[in-house]
Amino acid sequence: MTTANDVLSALQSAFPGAIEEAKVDPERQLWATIKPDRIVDVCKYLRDNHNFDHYSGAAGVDRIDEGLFEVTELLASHGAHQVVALLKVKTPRDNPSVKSLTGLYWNANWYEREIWEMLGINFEGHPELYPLLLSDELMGAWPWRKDYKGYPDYNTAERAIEKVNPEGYTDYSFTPTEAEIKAGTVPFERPKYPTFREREEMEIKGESEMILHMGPQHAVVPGPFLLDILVDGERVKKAFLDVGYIHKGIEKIMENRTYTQGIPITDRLCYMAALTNNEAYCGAVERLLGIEAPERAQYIRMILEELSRIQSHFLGTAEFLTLIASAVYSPFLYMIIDREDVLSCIESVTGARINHSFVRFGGVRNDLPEGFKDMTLDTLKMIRQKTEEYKELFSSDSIYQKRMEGVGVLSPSDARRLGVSGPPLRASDTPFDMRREDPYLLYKDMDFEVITRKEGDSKARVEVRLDEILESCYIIEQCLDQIPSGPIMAEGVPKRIKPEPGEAYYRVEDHRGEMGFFVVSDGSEKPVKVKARGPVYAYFQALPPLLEGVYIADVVAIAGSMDACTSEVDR
Amino acid sequence: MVLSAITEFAAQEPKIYGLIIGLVAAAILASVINVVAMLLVWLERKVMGDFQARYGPNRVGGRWGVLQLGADAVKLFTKEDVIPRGADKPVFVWAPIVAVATTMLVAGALPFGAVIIDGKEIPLVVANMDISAFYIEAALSIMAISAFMAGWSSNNKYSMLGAFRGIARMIAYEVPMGICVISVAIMAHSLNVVEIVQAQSIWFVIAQPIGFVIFAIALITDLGRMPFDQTEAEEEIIAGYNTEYSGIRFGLLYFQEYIVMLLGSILLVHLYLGGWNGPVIPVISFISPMIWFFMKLIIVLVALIWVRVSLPRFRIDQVTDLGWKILLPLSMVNLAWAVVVGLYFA
Amino acid sequence: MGISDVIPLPVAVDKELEKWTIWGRPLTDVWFTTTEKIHEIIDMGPIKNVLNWGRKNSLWFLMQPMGCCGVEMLVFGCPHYDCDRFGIFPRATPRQVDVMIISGYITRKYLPAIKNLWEQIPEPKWVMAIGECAISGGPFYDSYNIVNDTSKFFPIDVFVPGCPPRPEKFIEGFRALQEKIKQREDKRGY
Amino acid sequence: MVLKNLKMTLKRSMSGVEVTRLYPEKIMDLPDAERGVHVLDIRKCIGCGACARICPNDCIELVPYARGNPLKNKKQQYPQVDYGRCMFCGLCVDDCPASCLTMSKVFEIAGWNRDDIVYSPEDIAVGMYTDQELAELAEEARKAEEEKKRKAAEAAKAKKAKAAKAKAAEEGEKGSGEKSAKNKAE
Repeated sequence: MTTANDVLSALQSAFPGAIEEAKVDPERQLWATIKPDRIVDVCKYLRDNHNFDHYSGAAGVDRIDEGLFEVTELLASHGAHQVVALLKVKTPRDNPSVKSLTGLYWNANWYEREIWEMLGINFEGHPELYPLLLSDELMGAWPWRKDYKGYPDYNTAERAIEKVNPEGYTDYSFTPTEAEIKAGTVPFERPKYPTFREREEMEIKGESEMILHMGPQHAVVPGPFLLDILVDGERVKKAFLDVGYIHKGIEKIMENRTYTQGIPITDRLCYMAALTNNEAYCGAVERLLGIEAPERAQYIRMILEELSRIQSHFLGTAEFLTLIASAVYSPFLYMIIDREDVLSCIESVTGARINHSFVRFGGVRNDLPEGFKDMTLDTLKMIRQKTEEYKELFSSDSIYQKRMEGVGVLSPSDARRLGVSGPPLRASDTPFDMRREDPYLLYKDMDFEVITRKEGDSKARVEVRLDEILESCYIIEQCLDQIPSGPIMAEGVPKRIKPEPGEAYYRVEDHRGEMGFFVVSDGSEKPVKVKARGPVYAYFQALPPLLEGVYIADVVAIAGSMDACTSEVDR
Repeated sequence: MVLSAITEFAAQEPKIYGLIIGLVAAAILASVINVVAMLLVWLERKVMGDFQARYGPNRVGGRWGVLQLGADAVKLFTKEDVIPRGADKPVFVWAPIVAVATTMLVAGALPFGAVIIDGKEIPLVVANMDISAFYIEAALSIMAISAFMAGWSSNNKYSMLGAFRGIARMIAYEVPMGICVISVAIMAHSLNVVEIVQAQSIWFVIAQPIGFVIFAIALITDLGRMPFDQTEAEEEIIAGYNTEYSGIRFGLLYFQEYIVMLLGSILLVHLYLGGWNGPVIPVISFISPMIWFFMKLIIVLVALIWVRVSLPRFRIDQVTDLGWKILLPLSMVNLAWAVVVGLYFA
Repeated sequence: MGISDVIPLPVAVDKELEKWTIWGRPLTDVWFTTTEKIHEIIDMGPIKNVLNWGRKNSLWFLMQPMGCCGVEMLVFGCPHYDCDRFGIFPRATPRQVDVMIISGYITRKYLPAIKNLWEQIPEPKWVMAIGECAISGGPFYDSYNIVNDTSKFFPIDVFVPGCPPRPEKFIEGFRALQEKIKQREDKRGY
Repeated sequence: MVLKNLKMTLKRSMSGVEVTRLYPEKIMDLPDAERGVHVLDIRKCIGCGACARICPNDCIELVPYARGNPLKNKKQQYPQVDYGRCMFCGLCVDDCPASCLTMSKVFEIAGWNRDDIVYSPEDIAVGMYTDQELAELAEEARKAEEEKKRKAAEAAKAKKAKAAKAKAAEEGEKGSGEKSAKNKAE
């Protein structure tokens, strides 16, 4: 079994002098600072020789005191070993530039584009460096830099200028004021994202082709995003994706809140997975603080996270059903009915339906109420029965099979290359589950199965979700049996959280895939940087290649079977 | 006094008298059909609620929410009338009118049950034609043209896709549907709907089960209801051909859908379920055919709603596949069966 | 410009008609009239109450989920809360709706799009702000990309707090809007 | 085939169970942990402002409130919650040192205007003082004040007396004082 120490020694022998400093902390995480000119070589070596085939993201940190930017690349493996390599590259603050990894990893594209538009770090060799999340007018303002002065900007509404465009609609623009231009908080260059017209002129070749703009408001979407599909009749030839319509800047906001105040913000990252987001963030901060939650708290967390997984999978499947059927389609509504029961179980503990803010550093907010066990066991019994029914429905109905089988097929190699994780990856025959891979909480003691399917199509993805509901039921039953009594908060957790300077990365299995939080502390009350590595970001990036050559009706089926959540993509 | 004047007039000028009576009947028919369609929307929302473990409208107009559709109508008919920039204005304006007019044409030839006076059955039909079955079938396909007008003139890509889908589907399904009507006509030895009903001593659903299934599927397709609502698939192409329609024009299209649903179900009842045939109920023998007719009609309508809430949608290519590759050959088989049974063994 | 301007009536008839009134206004105002005058008359009389009754009982809203509140919006339409009871109904196209629910964060990038949606809705129309983000920016009030005060851009009739509001609150908000329409207190004055 | 679907809906329809929660008439049973509108125990509140400090949304503001406890500091302020910003996370409740701020099961707070959803201490307070109590307390406060004043006056008197004594003593030590002055001059 490869350990972090093995990787480190291999790296040191292969690249003498390229590694400036390195440490292994905790066992499975390798932190290393690489010389900027060698980063591509190091990553190539790791990918080819040590199975680091999973690029799980990049984080840019603004070290304003040292006059540096750090870019941390997160590399991991799809099950060959459990080591996470966090490779740091430093670059000066004036004229920052880092070598791009897009040549090695296909999915590095979006991560690097995001860092570029937010921090202004240039990525050498990146194929298409234009804005991803921000609107054109904010480009060049580099809002994530610590010296971004437009922040906080309370007056955005007052500054908007209305103008009627030639097509008769009202356009809004936020023109910078004189003071802002002087203060240097406004754009100095504006690389443009192609407009509708430009894209149409560029892409449309034949008489029978047109571009269909699905979004930002469209019934298919779980939140606003723009999917431009170039269609020839009913066939999709090419798809373009534009996100960022609900970019809220969560990572920047969390830098301006204390650690505790950050917990409710993580809920809003992806509202369907509020508890796992809490877990990932609190886990990372707990690592920084060096504390661990007591056993009972860990069991409570596990129970609630699995319950939350059940409701999320129900909603994901239900949304998929509306997309291939319609909003009056009954089994969709039956799933929502079942989900309400799970929600009331969760609500009886956390007191909220969706955004729970329940997990705390070193414990949980409150204990399980009386009668929770019986209520949950009853609900689980019902859920099992219903899930079996739905599974039978999916396997026996011929319209479903026509709509789902062979639609949006992701081969295992493609799925890994595109950086997909969670149910879509497991549906492509890759047993990759953080609960097994990198056990957090007490999952190592639990008996459960990692569900996989061979086909990799929409049907497989839906089946994986339904099977995972059954597995989750099993896990919850075990937890309810084994849960000990005891305290729910660790002792010695300070009221004002001030972790030691350092960095931590903690990843959990979200309902939709791998969710990781990368937290950097400088010893003060507020984090220097919080980076959320979300699973849906990866799905979205993989969407355009999946959509080529399918029918318009399949576009919604594929997008739906991915169970996307725009809020998390845009953050 | 007045009555005698009228009879005199009728005897003197039978043609003009017939015209006036026809116009009056048409006016009554149009208003009755509109009211019934509104009731049908209400029925659908209530029945749908029942299938989905909820109540449906229950606030407006008492416990049963019967005035819900009144409110909807008041709102729709007083909303702003938007004609989008770049729309083909005359076509855009005429599309809903054509849609409603064609449905009225269909309604004119359909018998709405019958009454028994002096032991004689009198069908309630505005225009009793020799080829009414064929006429209805033809008028139903004109409706696809109105949908196409609506989609094409809207200057919207979604509308246009919906319109194209509508035409593709119409072509694929009119043929098997027409063949089914012919099979029925062969068995009944007539193309007149009234005579077809009267010929059903055995219901044609028993005599031609395959034909019934094909006709039912084709009918659902023609009505554009689940699982064949590709023309206005909300999740794919927003609202299909009526994406750009608002206010009163949308109201017309909306109610027209339900009028067609009503007429289609009536046609199904007449062609396959024996129309108003049924044992005469002694005490109320006057309207006993009507009772049978409405019972059958309501069963068909509820079944249509039931199918709507329980089936997912086909893709458009799968729909046309089904039409051309399965239904068309099967309808041929059905035709052969009808010819053999109807012409040689009858 | 009414008919009376085009075809002059005999003076005698005119004089006779001037004596007639309807709802306290001379009949000539109503009889030979312009669109504006019709609207004035409708506003005065009980017809307006009938129209408002229809409008308030048939509020179709735009299916436009934007965030956490979007999920609750979905649940609001589902059997447990069943918006159909009140004649409330989701539609996918802005042309056929009466109410726009702002159910989440409005960013600089999304504002033009959502404003276009609002302009596409035919009159009479109302807008509801549901959730903290739509009212004040909520947890993201100090973000660089969020429009804080939505009411600067939309004539918001009902504010429904909650993060996200429970589906009950959606019903509550709609009932508040219905009450507002009934009392003719809404911002755009229908 | 598609019959499975049809069977499923038919079964549900035949069972005749409606799950709809009839909201405006009946409110569902909410758990004790429910996080709804705040409740402020006005007798316990010490006006420390911990809730306002911890609030991530900046929605709690401390405002003066006329019907607060007159026994306490007159300038004491009470939390006013702006529900247009509150995200019901419960951090303020966790952080309240006097545990006077809690969250109730009430959730109906929709408003026609933006101002309607800003809840002043009066709107969220429980255990409010009645007018009589308030008058009594005011009386008590006045008495206490008088007591205080009296004490202050006494203290002042005592101080004065002490000062006079000291002066006398000083005068007694005048000689030495002169000496010191001399030293200073040098």
